[in-house]
Amino acid sequence: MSPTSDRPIAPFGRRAVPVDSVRRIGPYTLIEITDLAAPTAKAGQFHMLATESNWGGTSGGRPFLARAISFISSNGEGRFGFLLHTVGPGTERLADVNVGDNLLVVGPLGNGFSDPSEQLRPILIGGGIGAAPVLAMADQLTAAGRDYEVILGFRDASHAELASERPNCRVVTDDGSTGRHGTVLDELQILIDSLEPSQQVELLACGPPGMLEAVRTFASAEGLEAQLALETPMACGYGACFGCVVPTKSGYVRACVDGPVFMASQLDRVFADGPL
Amino acid sequence: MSPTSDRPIAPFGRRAVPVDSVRRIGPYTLIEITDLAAPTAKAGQFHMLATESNWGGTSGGRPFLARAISFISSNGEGRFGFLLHTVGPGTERLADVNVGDNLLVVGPLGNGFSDPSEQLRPILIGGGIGAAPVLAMADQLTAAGRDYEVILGFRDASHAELASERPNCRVVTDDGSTGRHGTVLDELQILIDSLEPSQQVELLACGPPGMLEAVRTFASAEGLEAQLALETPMACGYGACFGCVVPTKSGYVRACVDGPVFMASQLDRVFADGPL
Amino acid sequence: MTGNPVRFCGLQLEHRIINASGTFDPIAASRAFGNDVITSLPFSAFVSKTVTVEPRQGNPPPRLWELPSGMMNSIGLPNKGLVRWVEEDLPILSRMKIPLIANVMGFERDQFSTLVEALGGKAEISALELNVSCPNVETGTIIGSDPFECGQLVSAMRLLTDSPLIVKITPNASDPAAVAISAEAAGADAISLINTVRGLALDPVSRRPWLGGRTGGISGPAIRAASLAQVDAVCSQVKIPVIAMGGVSSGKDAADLIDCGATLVAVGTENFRDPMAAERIRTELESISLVP
Amino acid sequence: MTGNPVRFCGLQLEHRIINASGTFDPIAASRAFGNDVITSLPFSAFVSKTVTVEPRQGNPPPRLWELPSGMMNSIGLPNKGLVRWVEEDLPILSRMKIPLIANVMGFERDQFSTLVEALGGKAEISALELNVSCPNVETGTIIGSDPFECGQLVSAMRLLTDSPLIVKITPNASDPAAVAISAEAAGADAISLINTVRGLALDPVSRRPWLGGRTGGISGPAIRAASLAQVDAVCSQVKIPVIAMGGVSSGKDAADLIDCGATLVAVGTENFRDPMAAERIRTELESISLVP
Ligand SMILES: Cc1cc2nc3c(=O)[nH]c(=O)nc-3n(C[C@H](O)[C@H](O)[C@H](O)COP(=O)(O)OP(=O)(O)OC[C@H]3O[C@@H](n4cnc5c(N)ncnc54)[C@H](O)[C@@H]3O)c2cc1C
Ligand SMILES: Cc1cc2nc3c(=O)[nH]c(=O)nc-3n(C[C@H](O)[C@H](O)[C@H](O)COP(=O)(O)OP(=O)(O)OC[C@H]3O[C@@H](n4cnc5c(N)ncnc54)[C@H](O)[C@@H]3O)c2cc1C
Ligand SMILES: Cc1cc2nc3c(=O)[nH]c(=O)nc-3n(C[C@H](O)[C@H](O)[C@H](O)COP(=O)(O)O)c2cc1C
Ligand SMILES: Cc1cc2nc3c(=O)[nH]c(=O)nc-3n(C[C@H](O)[C@H](O)[C@H](O)COP(=O)(O)O)c2cc1C
Ligand code: FES
Ligand code: FES
Repeated sequence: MSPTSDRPIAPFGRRAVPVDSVRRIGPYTLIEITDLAAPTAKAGQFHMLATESNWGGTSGGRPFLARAISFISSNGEGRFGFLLHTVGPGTERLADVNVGDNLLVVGPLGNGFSDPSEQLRPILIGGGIGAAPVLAMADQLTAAGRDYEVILGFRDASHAELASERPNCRVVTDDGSTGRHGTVLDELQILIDSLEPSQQVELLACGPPGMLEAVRTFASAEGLEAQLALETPMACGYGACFGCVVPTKSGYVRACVDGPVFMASQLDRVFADGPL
Repeated sequence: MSPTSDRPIAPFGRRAVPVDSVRRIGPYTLIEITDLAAPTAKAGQFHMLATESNWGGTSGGRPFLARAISFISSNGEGRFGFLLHTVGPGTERLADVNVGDNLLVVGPLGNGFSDPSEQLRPILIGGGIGAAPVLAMADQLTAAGRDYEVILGFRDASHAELASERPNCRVVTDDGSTGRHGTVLDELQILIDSLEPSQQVELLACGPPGMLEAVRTFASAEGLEAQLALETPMACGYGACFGCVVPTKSGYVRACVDGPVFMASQLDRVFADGPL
Repeated sequence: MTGNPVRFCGLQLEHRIINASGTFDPIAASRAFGNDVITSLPFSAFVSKTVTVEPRQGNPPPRLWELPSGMMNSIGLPNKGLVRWVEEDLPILSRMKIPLIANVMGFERDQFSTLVEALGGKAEISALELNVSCPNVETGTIIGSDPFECGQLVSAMRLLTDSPLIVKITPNASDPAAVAISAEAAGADAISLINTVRGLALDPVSRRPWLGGRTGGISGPAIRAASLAQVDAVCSQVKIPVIAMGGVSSGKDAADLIDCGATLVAVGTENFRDPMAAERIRTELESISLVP
Repeated sequence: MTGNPVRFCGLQLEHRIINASGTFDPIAASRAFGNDVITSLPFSAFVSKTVTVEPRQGNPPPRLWELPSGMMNSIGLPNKGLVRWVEEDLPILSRMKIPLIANVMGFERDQFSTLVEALGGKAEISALELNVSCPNVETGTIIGSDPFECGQLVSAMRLLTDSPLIVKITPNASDPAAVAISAEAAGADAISLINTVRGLALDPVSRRPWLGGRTGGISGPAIRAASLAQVDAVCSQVKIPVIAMGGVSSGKDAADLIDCGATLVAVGTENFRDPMAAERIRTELESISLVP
């Protein structure tokens, strides 16, 4: 089921790891840790994160469970960067840490992106906070000496500040306040049209369900390979609870152990959380 | 039932009040707020305090309820000092505030100490954290131009640092590391022996149940007036829950509205919380 | 829309938020916050603490235990007893500007009858709430968890009064909706739920039960989701109005209960954390658009 | 003392901490944490997720909802079904160094029989846990909340196997102790409790039930005090050993349950927050001196 089976093995159990740095990037917060117990992780993998103190008190007893967060950067020696988009009590508390505070960490978990085959030119597509694993993948491809394209879509210029951290990203915004005015799909079409017809591509995408569904439909219509990193609420992150399932062509599968990266061809449609 | 009925009226409801200062005194923490909505309060009254943020997250969902805390100082213009002895998640969180953090405050509540009659010389007795309302009462008596004695008992010299904040306290410690080696009762006996026989006294005490019970027994044996400020866990602080009752000669009464200060003569014994 | 008056058992109430029995004492509150409290309660109706025929001291302390996101109490229904409550408290409570609902409990059928007959006719009292969390002294069954027992009791009380009868059922039942259905069939005018959930805590030091009453009742946010499920189940099975409660601490919580079919929402434990919580909850509720 | 081996249903277990059914999957965990996990679980026995006769997909997502100090799930018992579980999972699980308890559930008596007959005899399986939280398809009663129904089922299963039979009862019952007594009388070897508490949550946006299965089961610290009360009630009424669970997240929580009479303590939701939670809980438990 998983695109790759050579996944890194996480230490069994949860560990306390201090926060090294905290930085705001537009509306996002980037926090970094050095987790010497961690193996070298693959882009698209994630960690289950909680804070050691004051987890649960901000908003009436929540957050209670740890939160799944992909890393945006890793140096292979235990340094991980996590980019946070605050949408509720868990991400708010995580974004509120100070240098020296301990995070409680389980991971890296999940399958991560597969290495795109040498014949295909990888096009990385990130929407909003979905840029995090995509940028981690960009670094991984750079390190592997691969060429690739990155398309990042944001709501507005403030969110798009993230893109200015990295060279050569094609940026689009919903409101046109920076980059091209439009969607990542518009940009993808422009990019593909600009490539030589013989150039085959593979899409690697992470973002909101609507965007991923558009990428899936596009890939399916064009007959392209596409890896989609899904986001769905998780309780455990390691296959224990069966809470994170997503519908696939072969039934409900756990996004935490069989994903979060799925081949677009495995899915009939991208599941959006919330009541059906 | 209450020693006094001219109690200050608290604003109806809970309000957010910023912390002005935080200072450690030995193992205790002194926090100060300026609460312009508060009426002039009487020593021995208390507030229900919680923090606006991170109330509930430190230790598995607790603290949930606000905590009853007597003031150690008040300037009559809304400035209140609270002395904290950390014994669990509530007092830990309160002692962990920073200047500028908001407290959620209800109060002042309860009856407070009655003014000792002019004929009697007040002897104030505080044990451990029980020193807080006793020192507030000392200030109140000073302001009223009254003479009085203060006996403070502590575990050791570190706790007794509190006494050095105030002049003319008679200090005893359990381990003799500072002040006289012994109990507040020993000191009380010495003090009374040193007074002219004609000098009648009134005791005003706050401290652990064992100490208060000793004061009660002493007062009863010697035929002395004694006001005892009891501590018992409270859920609401304003008579709503009936959770804070203490056994008195006239049955169970609510410590928050009929106390926390009781005449020793109202009690058969001082109730110590915990399973009977 | 929720700020608009709402009809409940023939009463016109200003809004949907009332108090839960035993979680607000206007007389004590007026000692702490001044006499104006009596006429400025944040509730649209006031439910008294449970009144019994005989005076009760209540359970020995300790009576409180804090829980993750909640609390447990073993208060044990202390009250002055019917006679003194009518003489001493009722005149003060009748100064309130909102309808008074008297919550009563008997330890046997006859006691319920005494209470209903004595209070049902009073002009100061707009409705009676029967607290049926007590065991039937003959059968040992908790009346509120057994549909048959509960129906029997309500039928008998229905004959004694024309006052609206609200039956407050317990969550410690296999099928609360069955109890509600039975109460409705027997002539109840409304159902109120949930009462506290049975719990236990041990003293960390002595390792024996902490509460003087041994077990206690859990309240607060910890029981909110359980309450919502029971309210939903009851509302889908009965036509009479429902007063819903259990862990309400925000307008969102109140809206959830109303969307599941409740007519009124009662605030309990949250009053302890903020005496004016009900006002905040009502304001928050008004900003939420409910399912039409 | 608690670190010492403990006897349970004829098994010699290394310590008192096991997992709660459906809250740990050693096969999935070995994909995340490596194959050593299978042989180094922090439990003294392993309870499988519920196995049913037919394969089940489980409930549609969303399946999770976070609560104050807890969570709610509507997983819906997804599993491979009896045949594939025996073929595919059992060989892997039998590599564990600890006894395996198979948790099973049927939607009718015959299905329970099929499961018990198929698994009861297996050498790899040390005991069977009957999950009786399902409704009797004929009567509609939830078997686990009705003493009579539960007794009937256990009597029937008792005839089919010599394997220890553990009956896992539901907290959503008026009188869990009565159900436990009935299970004991019918020949159960142990009782396990509590399963999750029924709850409901609405989507803040659509205002409709959030969970794909509509209602869910509450677990975690929010149900701890309710669990302790039920475990206490059951332990005081039955002689057979009890596996206690519900919100255990510390050694203190485990000690409370043991002091109320439990033989084993199962860790559920806390596994999600820390895959090695059981090890910490066991260590903390060992430092607490239990009531002798
Ligand atoms: C593999 C993976 C990788 C991820 N990577 C990142 C990342 O790199 N950076 C990042 O910022 N985020 C990431 N996420 C998303 C992140 O995990 C969620 O945003 C986070 O869990 C939200 O928690 P919260 O407490 O902040 O918000 P919540 O309050 O949990 O709200 C989030 C959504 O959950 C729903 N919700 C509301 N209340 C509840 C409730 N009581 N219980 C359950 N659901 C509720 C609502 O739909 C709400 O919009 C990732 C998720 C996955 C699965
Ligand atoms: C009128 C009054 C005035 C007071 N003034 C002061 C003051 O000026 N300064 C000050 O520091 N303190 C004061 N106190 C005491 C203070 O209110 C308590 O120490 C505080 O409530 C303890 O809360 P906690 O969370 O820190 O500790 P908790 O964890 O609540 O522990 C305190 C004790 O409660 C018991 N306990 C443990 N767990 C629980 C639980 N889950 N639920 C219930 N009880 C539990 C135990 O016996 C424990 O020793 C006063 C109390 C009263 C009534
Ligand atoms: C301290 C306390 C005392 C209570 N006393 C009564 C009572 O006298 N009669 C009654 O019917 N319910 C009583 N209850 C139950 C509440 O009315 C309510 O049903 C329950 O607390 C759930 O609501 P909550 O979670 O908002 O508190 C009491 C609850 C508490 C916490
Ligand atoms: C996600 C999840 C899945 C569960 N699956 C099962 C199951 O398959 N069979 C079962 O008998 N109990 C199941 N349970 C109930 C647990 O075994 C346990 O009884 C309950 O969660 C209470 O313990 P806790 O509070 O420690 O989680 C499940 C609980 C959770 C949270
Ligand atoms: S998050 Fe628990 S199984 Fe995936
Ligand atoms: S603390 Fe609630 S009545 Fe005293």
